[in-house]
Amino acid sequence: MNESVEIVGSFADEQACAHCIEKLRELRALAVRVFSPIPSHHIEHAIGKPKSTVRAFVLSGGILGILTALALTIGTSWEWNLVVGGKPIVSWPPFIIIMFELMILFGGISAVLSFLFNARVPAFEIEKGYSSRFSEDRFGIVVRCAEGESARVESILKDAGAEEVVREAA
Amino acid sequence: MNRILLPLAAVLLISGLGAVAVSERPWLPRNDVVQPIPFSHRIHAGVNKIPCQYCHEYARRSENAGVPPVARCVGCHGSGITGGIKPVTRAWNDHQQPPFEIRWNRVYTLPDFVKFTHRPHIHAGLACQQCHGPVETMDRIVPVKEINMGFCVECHTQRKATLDCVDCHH
Amino acid sequence: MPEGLSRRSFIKLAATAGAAAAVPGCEPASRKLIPYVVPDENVTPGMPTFYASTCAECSAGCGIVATVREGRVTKLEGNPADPISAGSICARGQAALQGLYNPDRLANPMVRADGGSLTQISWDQAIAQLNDHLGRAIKAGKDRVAFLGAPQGPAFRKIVDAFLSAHGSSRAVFYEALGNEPRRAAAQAVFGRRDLPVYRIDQAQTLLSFSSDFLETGDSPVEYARQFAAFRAPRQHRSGLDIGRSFYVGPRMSMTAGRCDRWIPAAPGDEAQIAWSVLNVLIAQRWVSQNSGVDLNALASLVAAYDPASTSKRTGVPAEAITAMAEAFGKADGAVALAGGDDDLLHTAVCVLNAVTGNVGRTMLFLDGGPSEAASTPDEVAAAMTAMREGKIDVLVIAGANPVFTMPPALRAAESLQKVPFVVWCGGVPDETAAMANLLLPAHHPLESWRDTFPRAGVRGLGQPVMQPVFASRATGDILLAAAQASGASSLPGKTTEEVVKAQWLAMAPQGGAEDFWTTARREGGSFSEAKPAAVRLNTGALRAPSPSSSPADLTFVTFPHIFLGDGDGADKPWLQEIPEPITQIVWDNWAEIHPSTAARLGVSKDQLVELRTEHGVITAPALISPRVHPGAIAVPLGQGHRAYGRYAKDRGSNPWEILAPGSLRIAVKVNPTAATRELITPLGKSELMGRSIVEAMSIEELARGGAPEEGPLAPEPYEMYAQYDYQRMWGMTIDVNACTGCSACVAACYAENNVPVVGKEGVIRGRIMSWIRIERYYPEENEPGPSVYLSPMLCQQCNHAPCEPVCPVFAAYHTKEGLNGQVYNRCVGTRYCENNCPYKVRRFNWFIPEWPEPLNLQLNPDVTVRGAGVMEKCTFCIQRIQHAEITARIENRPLRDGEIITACAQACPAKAISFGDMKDEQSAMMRRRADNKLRDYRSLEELNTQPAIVYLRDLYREKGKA
Amino acid sequence: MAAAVQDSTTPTFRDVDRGVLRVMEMPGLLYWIWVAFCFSLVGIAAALWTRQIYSGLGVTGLRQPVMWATYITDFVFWVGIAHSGTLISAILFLFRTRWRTAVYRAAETMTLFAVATAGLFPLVHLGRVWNAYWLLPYPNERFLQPNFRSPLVWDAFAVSTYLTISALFLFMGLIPDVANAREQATGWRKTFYSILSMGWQGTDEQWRHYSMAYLLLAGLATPLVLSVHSVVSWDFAMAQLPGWHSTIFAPYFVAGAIFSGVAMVITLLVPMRKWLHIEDLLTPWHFDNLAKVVLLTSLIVSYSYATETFMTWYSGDKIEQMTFHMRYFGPWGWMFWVMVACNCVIPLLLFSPRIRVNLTALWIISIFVNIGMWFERFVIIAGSLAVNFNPSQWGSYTPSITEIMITVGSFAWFLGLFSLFARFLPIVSMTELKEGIAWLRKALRKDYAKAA
Repeated sequence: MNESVEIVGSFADEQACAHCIEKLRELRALAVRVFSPIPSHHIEHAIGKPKSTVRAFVLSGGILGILTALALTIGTSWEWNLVVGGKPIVSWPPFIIIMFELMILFGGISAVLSFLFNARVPAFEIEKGYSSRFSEDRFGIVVRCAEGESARVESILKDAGAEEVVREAA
Repeated sequence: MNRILLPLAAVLLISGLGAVAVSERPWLPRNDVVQPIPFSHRIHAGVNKIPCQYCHEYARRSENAGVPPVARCVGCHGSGITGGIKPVTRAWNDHQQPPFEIRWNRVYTLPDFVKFTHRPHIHAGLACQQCHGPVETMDRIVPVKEINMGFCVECHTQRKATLDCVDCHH
Repeated sequence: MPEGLSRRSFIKLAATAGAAAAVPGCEPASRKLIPYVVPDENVTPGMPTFYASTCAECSAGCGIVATVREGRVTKLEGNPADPISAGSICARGQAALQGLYNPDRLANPMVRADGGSLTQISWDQAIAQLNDHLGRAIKAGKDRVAFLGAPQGPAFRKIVDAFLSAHGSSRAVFYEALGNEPRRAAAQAVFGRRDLPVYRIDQAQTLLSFSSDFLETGDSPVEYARQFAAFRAPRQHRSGLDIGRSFYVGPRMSMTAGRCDRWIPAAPGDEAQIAWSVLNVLIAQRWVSQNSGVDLNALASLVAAYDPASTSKRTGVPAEAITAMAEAFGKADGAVALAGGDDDLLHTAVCVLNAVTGNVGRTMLFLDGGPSEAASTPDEVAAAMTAMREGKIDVLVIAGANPVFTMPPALRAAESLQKVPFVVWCGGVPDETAAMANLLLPAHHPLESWRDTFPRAGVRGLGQPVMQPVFASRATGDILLAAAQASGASSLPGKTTEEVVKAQWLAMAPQGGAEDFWTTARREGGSFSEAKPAAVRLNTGALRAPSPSSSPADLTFVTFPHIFLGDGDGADKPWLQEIPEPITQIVWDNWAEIHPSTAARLGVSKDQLVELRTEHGVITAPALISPRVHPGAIAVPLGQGHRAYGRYAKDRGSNPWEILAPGSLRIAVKVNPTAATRELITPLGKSELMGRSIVEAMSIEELARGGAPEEGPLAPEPYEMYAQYDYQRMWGMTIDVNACTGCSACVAACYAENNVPVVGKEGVIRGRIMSWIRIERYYPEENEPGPSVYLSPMLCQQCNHAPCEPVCPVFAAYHTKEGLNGQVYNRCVGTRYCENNCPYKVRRFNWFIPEWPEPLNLQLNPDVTVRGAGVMEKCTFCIQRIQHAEITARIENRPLRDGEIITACAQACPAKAISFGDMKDEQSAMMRRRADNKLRDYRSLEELNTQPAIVYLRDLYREKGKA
Repeated sequence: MAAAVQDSTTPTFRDVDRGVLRVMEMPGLLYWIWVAFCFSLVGIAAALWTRQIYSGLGVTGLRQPVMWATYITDFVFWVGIAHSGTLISAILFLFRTRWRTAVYRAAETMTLFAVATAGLFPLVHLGRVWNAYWLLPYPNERFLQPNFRSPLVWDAFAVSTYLTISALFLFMGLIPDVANAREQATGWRKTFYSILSMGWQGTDEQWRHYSMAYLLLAGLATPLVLSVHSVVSWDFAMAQLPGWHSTIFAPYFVAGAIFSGVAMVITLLVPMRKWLHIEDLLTPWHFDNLAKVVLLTSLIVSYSYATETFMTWYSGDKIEQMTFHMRYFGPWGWMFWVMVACNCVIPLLLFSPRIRVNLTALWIISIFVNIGMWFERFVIIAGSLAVNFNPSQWGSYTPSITEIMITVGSFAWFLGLFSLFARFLPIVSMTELKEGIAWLRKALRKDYAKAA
């Protein structure tokens, strides 16, 4: 077996980067990861991964919020059965407000938590191929390939407009 | 990062809990109360089986159970304060001549906003021990339970007694 | 009070018990328990004990019952056995407690050095000094010792006489600032007897009051308020359903005038002419009693000059009003005319009015066997003052009177006292007179001492101490008796006041039953029996008519006793200072009522200080521009203007006594506006009802017709979204606004019962008055039918659909199982949302930590939480009383009885305008009162559908032109 | 950089970074004096609050019947201010509005600090603040929980949710920017940004979840922002007090909130743009759009005033009519007319496109709007309370020095926090500016670039 290497190509242009990813995909070369300073639909589209599962977390968080609010409002009302203003003990219309607020609160917290969980943040290690410029103004593509294929990948990257191509040990 | 944050959080939590634990909550019963006379409830109520309300005579007809008047002590202990069966006294004969006031220290206190009254509780057939613990086994009175609202409410709920806030808080 | 308990330990005990109540909020209760040495069988710690006694706040002599908790009196209520109070006392009576616990009371004997500074001395030293001076005075000759003080009952009089005779003197001066001399003189002239009549207003159908503020001050406000309520209650008369017809003729619309059907403004001093004019019409129209025995012909010539037309011309009072009064008075089946003030001709006229219509013996009664005259005559007083100035008196003992404050300048009280070498002052809060005394002795408060009262025939009150003294004081009687004994008196009526009082009572006892009689008297608070009216005859020969004269062109200064402060002795009590005067609603100050036209003429604007100058002196007072005073009068209430008398009274307002002539509360005055202003303080916002149904009234004619026609179709009931709760009970009230006089006894009672703090003038200015119940005072808008003034108690309505409850985030406001709007103070976090949402604005917020300067805190009711800062509080229908009664009923294994629980306000109401009971019990007196007055019932702001538990009964007025 | 404006390819990503990161360099003495000034005012306010807690609410001018006044006005004012931030960052995000990119971070920051300021006022106003936690449910031996029927509990939930969500939202938005800043920073700042950026590297996997989470947060924040001010308005609308009890309050208050909030954004951004030299990032194009929002909401607010007046007249309710009569012509009538002038009349100037890009004029107008909106809340809250159902209990109110200083302190607190943020965290979102760099370029080329 050949040694595996990672080849990092950095792009100045978002579009060029996206094209390159598409090309790599056509060639079934594995783009391990893409770095970008901005959220890019082009790149995301080019990578073609499914939509984030954060959605499911937020939905369940929201529902959990509603249920919590229901339990909280009704449950606590039953604890003392205090009559106020001649209204029923379980006067549900105002409880909707609490349900709504907790839905938002739980939904929002689960959005953030599920993002942290899914995106593996906080990340304590620097990903291979990361360069500080990828947080600034450069787009980076990291391709893992066998030692032997590296030349071909490098040329694809260069052809696509990479300013710089670096090879790193995997 | 965790090396900084986690200990910080731990320190905050511990100091918070510590503050609550150390802070004086003056309405709590105290078990460090030393009385001016080493009076033993064990001997009086336990060994000699004197009924509680023989001394705490107001319990059934008043708010307060009442501390027995000195005359009640003298009734058993002989006509002169120091005659008859000589009670163990401390700093008594030396300093003051009767009649004098005995400054008993309160063991159970309730805040002003709790209008507890003994009267209905005695008439409801509650044993004194229900709240005050096995007094007849104690030399020095030590509260067995924190008399807080939860304590009252639990019993009131069980016995279907009043649960109206203003019945006690007015 | 147990014998073995020393005073010191009592105070400690009281402090222990009081400490819990005195410390607001979450502070720990006292940590010490001090048992009795010997238990008192009558006292159960933690439970109230009741003692009957008598009220000494005014001369009416109401019987009271004092509630004593752990040895300290916490509440005073009327003694139901006493025919005068009949179970209720006025605001001043309620506030007697604050005289007892006044923080400024003299705590120890003091002696004044030559330089004027006071030094504390022991009682032994004080007594020695007193005896020394008395001894020297005896040696100096006869009548060198004098006593000056208020009448304090027959037993006390005996003691004073004994004291003086032991020192070879007879100079006893019983001085009353507001005496009854003109009435006595009139009675003497007309009926040949000097005693004061009693009135039965409830037996009358028509009442004429000539400047008599009988509902506020005077003989017996509590009794007359009760009678007046009966008088005003709708009854079947010959002419159909009607209420008593009442007219008030006088220079200002007092509370009494406001409660009469019609206030007829009259210039000060014109009342007598108007009364004579009424008499003129009565005789001319033959609206007189055939068997009154009055020589009508003689009278006719006397009143000839007073035909309504010319009287009207002279006084400006419409002739129609005079005829209307005469017609109502003469045609009534029972009528009464009352007079106030000091015009003996007016008093004479009133006697004649009552006599010619056959009402003497019916509504105006002279009773035989009444008390002898308690007060000295003005001449005697003046003579005594002169004697002082002439240096004829060496030792003067003053007790219960404040001559330096209340004597008009002509009597030169201060100068007279200065001329007396040794002035001994016995009393509570050192006043202006004490400031001139050489020896100041702390005297017992009436609630701490034995005494008796004899207000009228058939009523003898026994006053007993209801608690141990608060300070190191002694009973004045005891001081006098001890001094007499030290001076070697041989025959004293007793060694102590108690002995004298007891001896007095044992002497009244029936044969063989002396001890029983004494015990009963102590339990009942006196001995009460029916007195028969005496037969009296009018002596026309001695009558004198006033000379027909026009109203004076000059302004007349009119002063009158303040409903709460009286002649000034109520000024040291913060409750009385803080409860708004019912009509003006002013607190902590006095004022000068000026008619708008007069004000415009003088160039005086609101709150501007005006200088009132008479030949005797000058005072200033802030102007209250009001159309409710005659344009010819400037009215200033008495009571304020103290230069001493404790922190609550000192340096407030001005003292009208300073510009009066002796024997009259009216005098010609020059008014000069000054450049300064002083804002008059009132908790009142607006006086206009703006058509809102907060207080309602209907005319008696409308009531007689069967009520108001329905105002169009109402939305179909029920106005409910939810099912009603099934409450165990629903406490409710019925308040008869028609009976309410506005006297504010309920307000004072609430202050006492519920530990309501006083906020002071500064607090009221800043809108922080704390009263849970107040008298709503509104004026009807011009040309709008209605009573002269709306006066109605406003307290928490305990709404079934309370707007305050659902907005509380922490359930501090909630509805109890007994239908009350509960307020849990310790749960309150102080969002104040409840008060925002309360349409009645009856909730009160504690802006600061409330303070009760010691020993005022001893008055606090231990059954009621003292609220701390940041807590909302309000009326809960005296939940502590409800709770107490419910527990008792449960222990006794019986249902609650109707009437067993009575709130402090309902208890205090002299007119019994407030009834309290269970709305679920249709048979309760409260619900029956509602049912019986269906046509009059209304709920305050009913359209909000808050469903108040308080149902008011409309005030009744007479339609214009029918009064 | 000014010279580069002509170039169609500038600003570049680099220019954006440089523009923003330069702001985050160590500030000078003047800045620290300003911050110290702000926090010393906060200190005075805190001392006065401490005294108020110690001696009671009597130190305020509050009284019967005006139980709520300055503090609650401040509360509603600050909650209102908060709203525009969320509007710009969340609602306009969902609508993909182009001009939001440069202003949203500042607006969002303002939201967070405004809510944090607003959140203090319910505490400041409480009689017994040490028991404030009773408004939230927590297990306790008394089994006592808050009353969920009370609008104040809704408030507690809504405001704390709002605070949490806007903090999270701001924090989420900051992550890529802080990561960017991390790469440039040195010393303690590097540690600080490293912690804050949580190891963000901008990988495709991170972006995939990030974008979704951010989108959903925006989606949640949108109804939240509408609900929060509705709930705040129900504090009044749920009471039956004339002048408060009105069904139009929720939309009326939300519009007012956005109105005042956007005005506050302008108030903050105009001087900030100048002092921080970010003229190339915040262009008149942005302000033009902000001004249009102010104008729109001003018209809505004016319409609400008219509706309120009409309904009062039309209802025939005498008591309500009296309240409004007093509001217009009573002793506090001048406040109402100040409010009308500031909220309804002066913003009409914004119909002029030239005034919209005249930043000085815009700034002055925005100040007027802030004043007007404060008075609006005061007129509604204290003005209605003073004229309640029971005329005998009518009363006036004058704020005490405590209330005035705490109000001033709240502004200082807000400005101080904002100033700290502006110099230590990216006050303009680099990521989003870069994302929409084409629009920024266009904006800089536009005519009104000259107007600046």
